[in-house]
Amino acid sequence: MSSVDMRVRIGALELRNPVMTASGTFGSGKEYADFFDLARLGAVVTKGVSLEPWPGNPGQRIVETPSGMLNSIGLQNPGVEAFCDNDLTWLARHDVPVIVNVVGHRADEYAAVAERLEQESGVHALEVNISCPNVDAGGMAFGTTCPAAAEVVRSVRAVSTKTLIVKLSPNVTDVTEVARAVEAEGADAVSLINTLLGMVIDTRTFAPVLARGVGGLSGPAVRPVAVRMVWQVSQAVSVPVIGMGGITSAEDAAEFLLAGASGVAVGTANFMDPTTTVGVVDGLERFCQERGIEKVTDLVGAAWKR
Amino acid sequence: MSSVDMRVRIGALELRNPVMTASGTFGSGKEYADFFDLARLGAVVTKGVSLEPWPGNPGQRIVETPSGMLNSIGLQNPGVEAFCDNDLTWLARHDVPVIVNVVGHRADEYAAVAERLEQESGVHALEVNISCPNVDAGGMAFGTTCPAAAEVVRSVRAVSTKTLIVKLSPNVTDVTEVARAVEAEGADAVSLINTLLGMVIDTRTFAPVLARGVGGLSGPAVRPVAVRMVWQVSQAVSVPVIGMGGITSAEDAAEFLLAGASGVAVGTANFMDPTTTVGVVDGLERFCQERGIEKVTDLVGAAWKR
Amino acid sequence: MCGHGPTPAIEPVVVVSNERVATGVCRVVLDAPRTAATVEPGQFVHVRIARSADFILRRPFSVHRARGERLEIIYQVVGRGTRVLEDARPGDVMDVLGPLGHGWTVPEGTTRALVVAGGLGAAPMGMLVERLAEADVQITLAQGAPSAGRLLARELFDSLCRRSVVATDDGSAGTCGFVTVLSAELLQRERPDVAYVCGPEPMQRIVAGQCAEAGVACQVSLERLMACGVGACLSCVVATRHGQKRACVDGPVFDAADVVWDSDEDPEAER
Amino acid sequence: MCGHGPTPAIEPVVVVSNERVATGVCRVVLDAPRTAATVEPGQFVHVRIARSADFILRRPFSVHRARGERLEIIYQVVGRGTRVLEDARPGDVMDVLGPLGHGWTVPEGTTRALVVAGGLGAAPMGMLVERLAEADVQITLAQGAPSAGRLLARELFDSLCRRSVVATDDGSAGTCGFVTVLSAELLQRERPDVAYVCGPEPMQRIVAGQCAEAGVACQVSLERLMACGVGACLSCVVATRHGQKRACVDGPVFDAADVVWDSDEDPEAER
Ligand SMILES: Cc1cc2nc3c(=O)[nH]c(=O)nc-3n(C[C@H](O)[C@H](O)[C@H](O)COP(=O)(O)OP(=O)(O)OC[C@H]3O[C@@H](n4cnc5c(N)ncnc54)[C@H](O)[C@@H]3O)c2cc1C
Ligand SMILES: Cc1cc2nc3c(=O)[nH]c(=O)nc-3n(C[C@H](O)[C@H](O)[C@H](O)COP(=O)(O)OP(=O)(O)OC[C@H]3O[C@@H](n4cnc5c(N)ncnc54)[C@H](O)[C@@H]3O)c2cc1C
Ligand SMILES: Cc1cc2nc3c(=O)[nH]c(=O)nc-3n(C[C@H](O)[C@H](O)[C@H](O)COP(=O)(O)O)c2cc1C
Ligand SMILES: Cc1cc2nc3c(=O)[nH]c(=O)nc-3n(C[C@H](O)[C@H](O)[C@H](O)COP(=O)(O)O)c2cc1C
Ligand code: FES
Ligand code: FES
Repeated sequence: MSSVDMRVRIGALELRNPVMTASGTFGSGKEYADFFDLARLGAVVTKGVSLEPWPGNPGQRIVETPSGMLNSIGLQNPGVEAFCDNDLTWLARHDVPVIVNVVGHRADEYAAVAERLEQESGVHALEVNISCPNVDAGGMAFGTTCPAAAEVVRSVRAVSTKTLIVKLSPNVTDVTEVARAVEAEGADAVSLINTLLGMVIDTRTFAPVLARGVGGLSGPAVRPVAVRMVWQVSQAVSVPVIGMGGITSAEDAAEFLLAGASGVAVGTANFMDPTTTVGVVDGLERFCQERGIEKVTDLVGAAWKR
Repeated sequence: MSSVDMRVRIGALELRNPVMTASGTFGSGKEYADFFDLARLGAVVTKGVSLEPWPGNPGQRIVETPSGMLNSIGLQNPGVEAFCDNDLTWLARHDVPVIVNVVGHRADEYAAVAERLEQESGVHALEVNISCPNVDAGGMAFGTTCPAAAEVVRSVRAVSTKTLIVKLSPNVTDVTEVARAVEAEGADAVSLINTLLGMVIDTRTFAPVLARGVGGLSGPAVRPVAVRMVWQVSQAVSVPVIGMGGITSAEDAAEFLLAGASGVAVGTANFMDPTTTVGVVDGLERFCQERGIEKVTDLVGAAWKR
Repeated sequence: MCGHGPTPAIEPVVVVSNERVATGVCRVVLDAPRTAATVEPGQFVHVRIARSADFILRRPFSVHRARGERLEIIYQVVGRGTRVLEDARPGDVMDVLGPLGHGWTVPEGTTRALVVAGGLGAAPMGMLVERLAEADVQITLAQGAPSAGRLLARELFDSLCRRSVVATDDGSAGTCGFVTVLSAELLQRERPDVAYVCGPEPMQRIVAGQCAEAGVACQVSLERLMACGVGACLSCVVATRHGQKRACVDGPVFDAADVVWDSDEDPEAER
Repeated sequence: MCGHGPTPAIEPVVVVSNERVATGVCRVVLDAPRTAATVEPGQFVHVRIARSADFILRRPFSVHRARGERLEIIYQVVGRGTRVLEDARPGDVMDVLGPLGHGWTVPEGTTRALVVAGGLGAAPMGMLVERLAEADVQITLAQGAPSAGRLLARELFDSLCRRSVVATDDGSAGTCGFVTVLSAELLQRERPDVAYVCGPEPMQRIVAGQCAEAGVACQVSLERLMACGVGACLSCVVATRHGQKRACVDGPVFDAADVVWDSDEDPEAER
């Protein structure tokens, strides 16, 4: 069968295929390099990196839910310096674009991380995770109000020339509003969805299972919500959309592309099968071949471009 | 074992136990009366009833998703007159409180339905479903903005002396805001969650599976989101909360009570097993007995009342 | 004679056998005394294939035959649920909700009936031809399938029908072409009192049209995606001249003259 | 001797046998040539028990023994996953991710070892006592369980340990009381070079304290809820004197002196 052009473009960045890893589910790639060649991926998206080391949340951090899981890892990470020394150095030896997920509690913290990463040629794009609690605004996530989201993006954009992806929260009334707000501030792409806020209560102890109470819901359970939001956002903005939420197979990934995503990321499914991402890459190529589709980009938004 | 006091109070209404049916999943009860005695239930909540007959949505109306389903029934119903003649008359012959789910496209439509039902002694409470598209405000659901939600509740409250339950949408940034807004307008209770907006795209046809595109996600997949919202809302308002979203068993129901719900409703699970509700009633009683809990109300909010 | 059975119930059932009967099609026999004793031709059961939480919905299947305490279902393996069903082994336990729905009716004074089955449309015809044969109705049956290997229940049909003809898309058995060619001819030639039709919806629409033209009463069995199966959820509506009806309780069998056919291309048509 | 095995891989495995060995506890034997050949004592496998979409997470289990091409796992039936595992029949196929984690280490010059196992803590001790016996280390083993019927792997332990004693909560076998009474006494009396401990976390904390007091090197095997099992997700962290470590790659076996014990009541303690 003829080969399919699998390349996609996210801002200035050309990826060899649309399949990435979802932040926080793939470490910095090292842990999965035993299972396949990372160069097979469109990009590696790292876990969230903050200015200073973050300890993460206490206690029980995960719980399984019907077709999903909650996590309350709390963005544990060693801070941007240690990240550059260890993870980036290791990743630089691999032929795969690196997208660094950036986190902070205040807009200036995000900017400081972006500034530090600006010097690193091994960083190909930033994914600004605006789902962290906004300390200045009382703990509500940046990603849930347009002004706060815009402020974070503005301050990062001011110091970074790298491709800027903004990761949107699904815990909002109208995700297109936030998407438009960050596009207006110069985001080169948006990615969605981050996790839905959820809770499980232990009926033996009568207390929430997670030490923090609430956690983030991910996995196949959330896929219909994610597809709906990708469909909405991709029609509301003109920058590319990276879709994620419950992708386990090439069919699932195709659903996101058809909904309007230019790229996809695999998260929770890595836990079940560490080779999920490469399976999605191969499966997507076959999906196109079987239908005589020459470029994977022909799938993008096909469900609404009629 | 000693018997458990299973009674709960929702506004002026005393229910013999906390277990209800979720609107739209139980018809008006008739269809399930073959399987058990409706008098076993805390209450029957009917499907949505509008002023005039509504035809509902075209085409494929449901699709299965991981641990959930999407529906786009579109509130098909014969209108309040036919509802009173047929469904209410039938229900009046059963010893079970009746809660009528009320829908409309404008605030005055809701009020007109409430007014018509005011004369019916067989109606014990209204559940005002503010998740319908608000025609006057361009189609965004009433339940997603506080002013629109407040307006609907105000206009219904003005004409109705019945116990008023307001059913909240989960598709909002901060569900406690809407809850407080409707409480301020005189709601006697709130119920949540209605369905999450979702979409499934058919990878064979490249089009959304549901004729309407988006649909409402329900079932176990959404349970962690529902429990989280019940936990939040029950701490934010002082009226009782009725919790629902993915309840399939007594354990699931207990989770909602512990999170702060005074009553629960079973929806999607009725489709898998028509006797789910009575199983939940019996199971909840056993749950209390096994733990030496004398009143089911002792469970309410136990996860945060410490 | 009425198409409605007694009140439905949940019945735990045991798999007696489960085997392939045609390309991509299997027959499962279930030990289901209550349902087997009460089901009427054209009714269906709503099967809980697996208990895992990701099977939110039951799957509806027509009862092909009911013999003694046993139900026979003929099913095509098309998706997640039927793939799990295919793996069921004798002794496995599942449960059925049934009998459900409004089945075929035999109008007073019927002496000649035409049965038209396309693909899996043969499934609900088993009990029907048995019932018709018992009532001494002369049956002509026209069956269509993609190829000879996918014809179903030939033995039963051949033994009970006065005449039994087939059409295959590839000509590997009987007439080459669609079953609607056979039905057109048979309606003209035999002038039956009533026609019973099941298969892909476009095929049912065509045969219904042929019957209307020929002035022959026609009953069709329509498929809809079903959640509750008992009339509560309105996921299965069919547009009729008397308003929207529920396929699960008002159908699946409808008087073809009542049905308002969907003029849009039916997405299920491919099956 | 190092507790790390070779790089992990996904290996499809076939169930050879699966049977109850104690009240609420089963042993499954898996045909898993690659993993069986490479696993080190104290390592674990991450098992994909079922393929259905509602099993989002694998389940971690210590390798009890590895013999030829086969892995033995001893597991307690506690929840959804282990209930499904309990139903697995010979011939069923699943897959394991493994071998994973950092297992037991035998310090240079060890001649006497104390093994302390509480409840399912006996599971990771099978390969350990085999390895110690091979290295001619004299083993004393103290095992605790709620009752006689829940003691595990007695035959193996009795045959390889110089001394093997038990304690049960109800006194139905051995000493009546907790295994920590035995360990306190044995540490004083035998002065082992090293102690290996696995069981409920509060019990491990107590034995670790006894070892610290007695000046005996102590290794503990800690359980955490695990998503990835390979070090990527940080769901399994353990507080240590050298910062937060991941139980799945830096453990499950830790030097007890490094562990910062959780002073709060451990919710897993009930098990
Ligand atoms: C009254 C009635 C009788 C039927 N009788 C038979 C029969 O005798 N033999 C047979 O092979 N098939 C029959 N069908 C179709 C059968 O229900 C579907 O093929 C089956 O549910 C597909 O399940 P799946 O999980 O394998 O497919 P999936 O596509 O994975 O199913 C997903 C969902 O779609 C539903 N679904 C998919 N296709 C259909 C369909 N065509 N009609 C209704 N629901 C569907 C399933 O119930 C499930 O909810 C009948 C359908 C109805 C409504
Ligand atoms: C390194 C390691 C080795 C283990 N070895 C054994 C063993 O040899 N024998 C044995 O019986 N058990 C062992 N366990 C515990 C075992 O993993 C759990 O009992 C099992 O996962 C429970 O699964 P479930 O679906 O039945 O329970 P559920 O409570 O339904 O499980 C839900 C989730 O919780 C996880 N989980 C539940 N309890 C535990 C636990 N105590 N530790 C880790 N994850 C848990 C499951 O992986 C799953 O993600 C080990 C745990 C770890 C971390
Ligand atoms: C354990 C875990 C950790 C995560 N950490 C991060 C993170 O550091 N930064 C971030 O932007 N998203 C994080 N996420 C969210 C995922 O990147 C992804 O958006 C979400 O899980 C939905 O995709 P999935 O269903 O495929 O997992 C995390 C998710 C999980 C499950
Ligand atoms: C088929 C279907 C129809 C529904 N119709 C209504 C309705 O008419 N009015 C309403 O307020 N909610 C309606 N709902 C939402 C349910 O009442 C409930 O809030 C939701 O499904 C979550 O509960 P569950 O997960 O137990 O189903 C409907 C849900 C389903 C699945
Ligand atoms: S399937 Fe629910 S009304 Fe027909
Ligand atoms: S289980 Fe993922 S880091 Fe340990």
